[in-house]
Amino acid sequence: MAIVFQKTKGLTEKQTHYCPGCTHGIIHRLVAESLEELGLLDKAIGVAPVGCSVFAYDYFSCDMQEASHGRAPACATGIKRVHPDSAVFTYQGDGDLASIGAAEIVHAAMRGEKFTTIFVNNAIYGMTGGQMAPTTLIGQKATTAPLGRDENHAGMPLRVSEMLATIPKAVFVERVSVHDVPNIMKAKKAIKKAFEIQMKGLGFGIVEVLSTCSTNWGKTPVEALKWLKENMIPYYPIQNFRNPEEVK
Amino acid sequence: MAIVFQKTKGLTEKQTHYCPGCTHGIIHRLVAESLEELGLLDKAIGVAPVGCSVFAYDYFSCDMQEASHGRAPACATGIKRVHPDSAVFTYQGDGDLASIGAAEIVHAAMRGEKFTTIFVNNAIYGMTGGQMAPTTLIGQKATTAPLGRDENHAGMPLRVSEMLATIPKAVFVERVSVHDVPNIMKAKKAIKKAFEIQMKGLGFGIVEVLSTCSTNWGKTPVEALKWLKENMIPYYPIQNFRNPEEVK
Amino acid sequence: MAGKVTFDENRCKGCELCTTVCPVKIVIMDKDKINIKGYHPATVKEMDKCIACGSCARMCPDVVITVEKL
Amino acid sequence: MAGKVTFDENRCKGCELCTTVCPVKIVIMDKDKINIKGYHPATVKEMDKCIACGSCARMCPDVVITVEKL
Amino acid sequence: MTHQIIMAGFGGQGVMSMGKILVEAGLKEGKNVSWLPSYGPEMRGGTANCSVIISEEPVGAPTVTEATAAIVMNRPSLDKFEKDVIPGGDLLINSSLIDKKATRDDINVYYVPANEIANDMGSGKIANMVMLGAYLKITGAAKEDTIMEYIAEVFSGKKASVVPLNKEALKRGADCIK
Amino acid sequence: MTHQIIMAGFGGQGVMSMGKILVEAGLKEGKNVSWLPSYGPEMRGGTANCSVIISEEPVGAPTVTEATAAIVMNRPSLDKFEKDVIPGGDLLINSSLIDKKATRDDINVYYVPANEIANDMGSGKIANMVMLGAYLKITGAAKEDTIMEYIAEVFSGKKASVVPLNKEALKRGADCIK
Amino acid sequence: MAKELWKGNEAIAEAAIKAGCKYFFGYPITPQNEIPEYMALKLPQEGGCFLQAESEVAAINMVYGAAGAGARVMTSSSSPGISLKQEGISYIAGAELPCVIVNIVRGGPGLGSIQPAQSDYFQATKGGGHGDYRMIVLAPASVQEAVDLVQEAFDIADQYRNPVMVMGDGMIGQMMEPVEFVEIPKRQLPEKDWATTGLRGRKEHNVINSLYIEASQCDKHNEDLFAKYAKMEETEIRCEEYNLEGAEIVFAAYGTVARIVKNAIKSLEKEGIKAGLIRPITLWPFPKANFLKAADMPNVKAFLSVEMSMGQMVEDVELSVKGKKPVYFYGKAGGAIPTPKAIVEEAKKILGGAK
Amino acid sequence: MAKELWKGNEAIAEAAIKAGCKYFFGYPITPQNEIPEYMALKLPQEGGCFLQAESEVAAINMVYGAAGAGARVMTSSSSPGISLKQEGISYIAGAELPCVIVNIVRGGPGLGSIQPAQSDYFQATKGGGHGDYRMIVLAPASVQEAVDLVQEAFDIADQYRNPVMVMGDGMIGQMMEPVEFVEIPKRQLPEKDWATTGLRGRKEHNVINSLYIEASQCDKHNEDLFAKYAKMEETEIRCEEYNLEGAEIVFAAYGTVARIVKNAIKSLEKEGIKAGLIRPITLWPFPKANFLKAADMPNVKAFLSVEMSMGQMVEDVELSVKGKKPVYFYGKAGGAIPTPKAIVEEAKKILGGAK
Ligand SMILES: Cc1ncc(C[n+]2csc(CCOP(=O)(O)OP(=O)(O)O)c2C)c(N)n1
Ligand SMILES: Cc1ncc(C[n+]2csc(CCOP(=O)(O)OP(=O)(O)O)c2C)c(N)n1
Ligand code: SF4
Ligand code: SF4
Ligand code: SF4
Ligand code: SF4
Ligand code: SF4
Ligand code: SF4
Ligand SMILES: [Mg+2]
Ligand SMILES: [Mg+2]
Repeated sequence: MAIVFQKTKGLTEKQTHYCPGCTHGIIHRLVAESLEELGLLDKAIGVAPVGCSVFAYDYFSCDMQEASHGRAPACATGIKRVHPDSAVFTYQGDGDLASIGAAEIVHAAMRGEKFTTIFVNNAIYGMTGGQMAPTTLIGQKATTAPLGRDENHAGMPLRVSEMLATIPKAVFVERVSVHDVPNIMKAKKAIKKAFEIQMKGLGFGIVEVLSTCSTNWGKTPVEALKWLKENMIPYYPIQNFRNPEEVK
Repeated sequence: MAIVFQKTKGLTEKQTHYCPGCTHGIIHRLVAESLEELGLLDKAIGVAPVGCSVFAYDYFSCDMQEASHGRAPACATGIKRVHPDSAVFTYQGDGDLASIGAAEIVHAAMRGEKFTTIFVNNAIYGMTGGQMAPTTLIGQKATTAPLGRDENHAGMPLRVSEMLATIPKAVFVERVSVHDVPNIMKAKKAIKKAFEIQMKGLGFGIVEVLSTCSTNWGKTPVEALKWLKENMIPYYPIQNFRNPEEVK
Repeated sequence: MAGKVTFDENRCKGCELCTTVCPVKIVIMDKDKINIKGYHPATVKEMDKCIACGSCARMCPDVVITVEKL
Repeated sequence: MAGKVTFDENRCKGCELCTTVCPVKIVIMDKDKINIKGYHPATVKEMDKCIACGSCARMCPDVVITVEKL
Repeated sequence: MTHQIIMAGFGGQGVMSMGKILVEAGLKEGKNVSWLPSYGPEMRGGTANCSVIISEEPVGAPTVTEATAAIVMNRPSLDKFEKDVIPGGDLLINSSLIDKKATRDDINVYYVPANEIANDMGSGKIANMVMLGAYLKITGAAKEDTIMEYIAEVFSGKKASVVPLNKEALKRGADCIK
Repeated sequence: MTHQIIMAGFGGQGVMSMGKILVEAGLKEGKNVSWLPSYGPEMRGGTANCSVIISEEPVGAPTVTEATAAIVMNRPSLDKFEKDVIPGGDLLINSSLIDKKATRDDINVYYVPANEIANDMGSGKIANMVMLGAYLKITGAAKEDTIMEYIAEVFSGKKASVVPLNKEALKRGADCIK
Repeated sequence: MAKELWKGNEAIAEAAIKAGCKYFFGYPITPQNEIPEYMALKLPQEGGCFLQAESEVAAINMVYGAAGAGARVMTSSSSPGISLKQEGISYIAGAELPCVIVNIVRGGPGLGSIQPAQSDYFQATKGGGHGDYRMIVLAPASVQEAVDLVQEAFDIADQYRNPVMVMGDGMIGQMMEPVEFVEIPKRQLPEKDWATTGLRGRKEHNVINSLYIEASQCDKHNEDLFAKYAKMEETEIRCEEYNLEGAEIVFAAYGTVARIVKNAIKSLEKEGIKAGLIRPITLWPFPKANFLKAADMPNVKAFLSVEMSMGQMVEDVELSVKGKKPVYFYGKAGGAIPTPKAIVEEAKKILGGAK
Repeated sequence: MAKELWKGNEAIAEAAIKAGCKYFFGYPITPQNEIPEYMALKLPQEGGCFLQAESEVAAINMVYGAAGAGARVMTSSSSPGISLKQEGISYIAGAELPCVIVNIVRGGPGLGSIQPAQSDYFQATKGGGHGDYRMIVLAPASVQEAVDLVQEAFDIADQYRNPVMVMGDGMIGQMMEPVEFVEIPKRQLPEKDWATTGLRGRKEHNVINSLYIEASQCDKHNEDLFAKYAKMEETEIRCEEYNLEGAEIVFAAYGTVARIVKNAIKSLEKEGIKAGLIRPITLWPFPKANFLKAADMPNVKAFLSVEMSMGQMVEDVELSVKGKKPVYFYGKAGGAIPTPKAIVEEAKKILGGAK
């Protein structure tokens, strides 16, 4: 009898506080599995954001720091410079990374900080109850965009991967999704690759993961996966934007 | 007897505190001339940054606000939302805009704020005495990069225009220089166009102006112009990156 | 190619994601049960049909499911 | 096409930028003078050669120069 | 008399709106009222609760630490709030979902099979109104009529059809109290 | 005796290093010393100044508001600092660049054509050392030998050639004081 | 208008709109989210503008810009977000711009908790930002009072060209209470002829600025600011005195804690102990005179400051009382709320000790 | 080692390196630029790392990360930059991370001036950030003392797992004075077994965090923090007493102002007036006992706090003196520096009035 699938040691036993069907849970698992499979659990240091994944420090079994809102890349910079041989990652939501933390992520990329960012784009502020994020789609309703995002008032959604891919030292930039099993497998591959690139010291790597927020989208978890596929992917294409030659 | 050139009314009588040969002075003049020529002096509101151009509020004859370091785009957003018919501009250095103010400029662009940013890139922190800027070139010496900028330590210089050009609502993005008279004329044209685009309400516009800092580059003003041409332009090509169809 | 799936029932949040990805459509919600969290947990009724593909487990956000190949 | 350039001498910071752009090379630094700022100001010695191109004024960071066409 | 009530249950059981309806009715009756929700990160499936005060006098603290009554809709809420009821106070337990009994004997305990009644009425969502009906019967904190007046205001026009259902739920809840 | 000196001039006239050399010498002689520069935004062409204290006692305030001496290298500095010299104190004026005379008569005023002397020696940059020479002659705040000892330390090896030039400048400055 | 039930945060937002606030720049944070959410819905309907900023830092600088442009403008946040605004607040105070800043305080330090707290008292009243400056800090104890104070806050800000903070705790923001929107008598306000509106024919350009590069000018600017602050201290102090007559112990408490203290006072009364309360409504300027007067009352044996903090306002109480009577402190922090019972016990302990 | 002349900022940087500081994250701002510049040159030579952050906000969060990772780490800035760090400082205090923060204070508020000031006293000592927390704040009066205190600051930080601030003014940063680098006796320090180093065989993962979502836990965390602070208050107070014997008036002053006051004391002596000085070296914990003791001396008629601010430390002096003697204030702000002469006059005015 062979194990096809079981819980990775990269996750603690703690049950998550996430809403039913929240894909944060899947993404956690992919990160944890990647660390385990690459043998990095023993030297990994993760940085949790402020957002729904604020308690990520309770869920990953490696060493963890909880950063202030948006500053995970700065925090990770401090950590990685102290322990250059560690596997450092930030796990950040779209409010955290693309809004308040925009300067920090751009500059971590510019400096080519040798850590990995897992960027969970669910097009909304989950934790605080559904406010507009920089990534909220045009027409998408949010509590601070009650009539839907209006491009004349609030602009067009920010495509973070496309933007960061203009920065030379952002050597690995890829957007993935977790709305079905094949995409989950691809997402895992990208995350693993990002860690490999980090350990080779090639520069900064980021994996943008499209994720759902059924609670604040006002949908069932199953409907939310469909909405992601039909609405987010057309604007946020699933794609690799940058790859260091060495790991192609 | 016809006047070929005289001081624009867009500048006050106040003499600037800039170092001899500092091209901030040229750029001020181009902005002021553009406002005058477009008949906008009466409804212009400028935002001065923190940097060598901190006293810009004394030099422009229109209404002015002095913003905190890096936040000129936020300040301008507040102003423009209150007076949508005004001609609002920020005048910012590379430390101000590309370092501490990176989030603010990205988000003003994302929202498509209808103001104009004059971005003075002199590849250094002038005001504070020559520290490294995000735009400092590889190998260029700075007081905080005493051996020259090392890409493995501090990353590659940030190309702001290229980055902002990925943002849909940044409808006008152009890089110019003021190291000789033909380029000064081109710079003026770009600045004027940016204001025209603003007044048409098309979105956010930015003109990146390559500028010298002879004092902190350790060169004479004349040498500095040459250094700009030979070192900055190869990395920061003079180019239009985005143009709204309507004004092409 | 028979498989066996096990549910750590009290972790289940009843989100139903696992039920949508099973190629043989054997993962269902157990409407007769309420777990300590207050949800109807997912379960498999016709285990013999399981092909041990692992999809249900990979889709589950709450690592409820273990899959074995017999 | 004769031109006349006037220097608001006490604004001049002696940076010499204007001297590098004059197509007829008539803009020079007046080494005999020190203005109130303590600099040798720029000046034109052979005014009759001026073609009123305006380059010197456009290059000057301190709006020292006015150019007229006679 | 000052009614200081804690209402608690799973998110989704309608404890917040149960509290709001009660204070709206209290206000209509000219009482001083306050309603204070618990708030927290979005931990769905966690417990939610609110503190409600209805009083003849101005309301002091909006927090309820010495409850004249507690309405608990699920097991964790019973565990958490039983101790906060003052001696002689009332504890209303949703016996449909809570199989445990109260442990104290210095308070009045009522077991209301709210979900069963609601399901029986064809709408599981209305269990909160069943509990509220029971509570009103016990304490008279507000009149049933005032509650219904408020409900009729909220569900006017097309939604008016739910008004009788609410009335029925209040009544069925009240009937549980002998 | 406590020497409290203000040195002031255009940026580039070497007033800061003049002050530093003096305090280094003071330290060598076992005195208590402090050196405090003015600092400001990069307004080249503006004036720079420093406050220097050399004392047998521990140094109190590093700021000099009651100067035992002021050395002014340009006109704005004269205008600014003349008033800060204590009665009986010394005011040294760089008469090469300042055509104005001092207005006070309760202080000792010395006119030193520092730039002329320096130019005459073939190095305009050394005007500050001329002024320092004059100052030392007047006040004896430090010995010329100690100054030269320090200068010899700084300009050792290849740069040693400038040492005699500095010595000469000090001397020519001192010679101005009769 | 009859009384209606309003949630504190929404009532604050509505009160601001009624006071003519047309611009709001904010960033989400619990427990104040209903303020921006309400503004997002309602301001556009009033011809105003709600904008979600990219951060609290950006929000306060948008406020700076809009206030400098002459608008009635507000922002709101909660503790960590207010910390991020400190530089901006110092700039606004330095440039003398009128605006209203709401802080719905939560437990700290750091990420802390999101439950009600009063631990930003020092930050608000002493200056969390750099340099010498002051804000008027208004601390409502009920939703009704929040509504009244918010309306007046805008006038106060305009009158003095100064930022005004309204500081509540998570309870004020989250609870529902009956509210009546009574129009507050408007003050005689100076014209905003200093605002950057574009010249529009004006001769001199207007400049909004806090830079005074000459130390002597900056010193002078500080003197001017403090002359203005002195005027505020003269005219703007607000305070509720409750049950002071014959009180053996006088509580100091503000905001919702004052209400809890009132419950405690009633309990003490039942036990035959007379207790009173001084409730500062303006935390700055602090009602020093009220405390000093109470300190001089022979019946008063001691003061007890009760706070949802580890002890902050208690310092101002001590400073006011000038050593005339002992001053004690009781508090809970990090989102925990003092109970009337604990307060009663604390008071009895003190009186036992003081007797 | 013989005494050498050092510029304050560079001496501070060198002292930090000597104390084993290996990481520095900062952002340029006058008048402290020589600190990062010195670090940029020297830290790499020591196998350490200097990084210019994109902002002060980023810098303090890099410090958070590095401190959490177990390093000796420092940042420095000046007033507006320190305001931007307030959220980060609150996090660092909340997560109990050791680090050293240097503030070379300049005039405010807002952009203010860049000249020396002491107007960030409240921010540093009361908590400019949100929530209840404390830092040890060390205020050197000379370059030598700056060097000594910086070296010890790292030990203090490690001993208590707490941020320590070294607060000087522009003068301390810019002036040159003779310095001797004497090795400060190292303290017995606890192991950093809490640091996030990667598990490296450790069984339990380490977590750096300041979130306590349950109010009761957050309350408990605050209680624990304050128990630690109480320990600091017991053991870490530093203070210089000068000339107190027979003094009619006692000055309170810290940093460079204390030196100016000493000049004034000498002048007063010449006029036959005996004056003394209490110079807090730790601004927090404040040397309350020293002031109280002086207040009980019969010869002391009054206290005069002299500051480069509009009056901040004076509140702590008043709190310490407990109303036993009158407390006065004299100050200059915005970068202006009090002169000995003005201080003398102020003292005479007070004594005239007090007599
Ligand atoms: C400085 C600061 N500002 C705001 C907040 C409030 N806050 C908590 S989570 C969050 C947004 C989270 O959204 P996102 O990053 O998209 O993560 P998600 O919850 O969607 O996973 C905000 C604004 C905070 N804690 N700190
Ligand atoms: C919050 C804050 N941080 C830092 C500073 C110090 N500072 C003043 S100007 C400046 C940099 C200016 O450089 P840049 O924007 O490139 O303008 P330049 O002087 O080169 O024109 C800095 C860091 C400040 N005033 N405020
Ligand atoms: S609120 Fe949204 S993002 Fe947060 S846990 Fe729930 S579903 Fe996930
Ligand atoms: S320091 Fe550089 S940027 Fe600043 S005024 Fe001088 S030359 Fe211009
Ligand atoms: S392992 Fe595959 S076949 Fe078996 S239950 Fe899961 S999804 Fe269905
Ligand atoms: S996906 Fe997981 S949590 Fe969701 S229903 Fe299936 S087993 Fe339960
Ligand atoms: S106008 Fe042209 S030709 Fe005349 S002096 Fe100037 S640059 Fe020379
Ligand atoms: S460019 Fe202007 S400032 Fe420079 S030398 Fe010529 S006239 Fe003078
Ligand atoms: Mg999100
Ligand atoms: Mg620059």
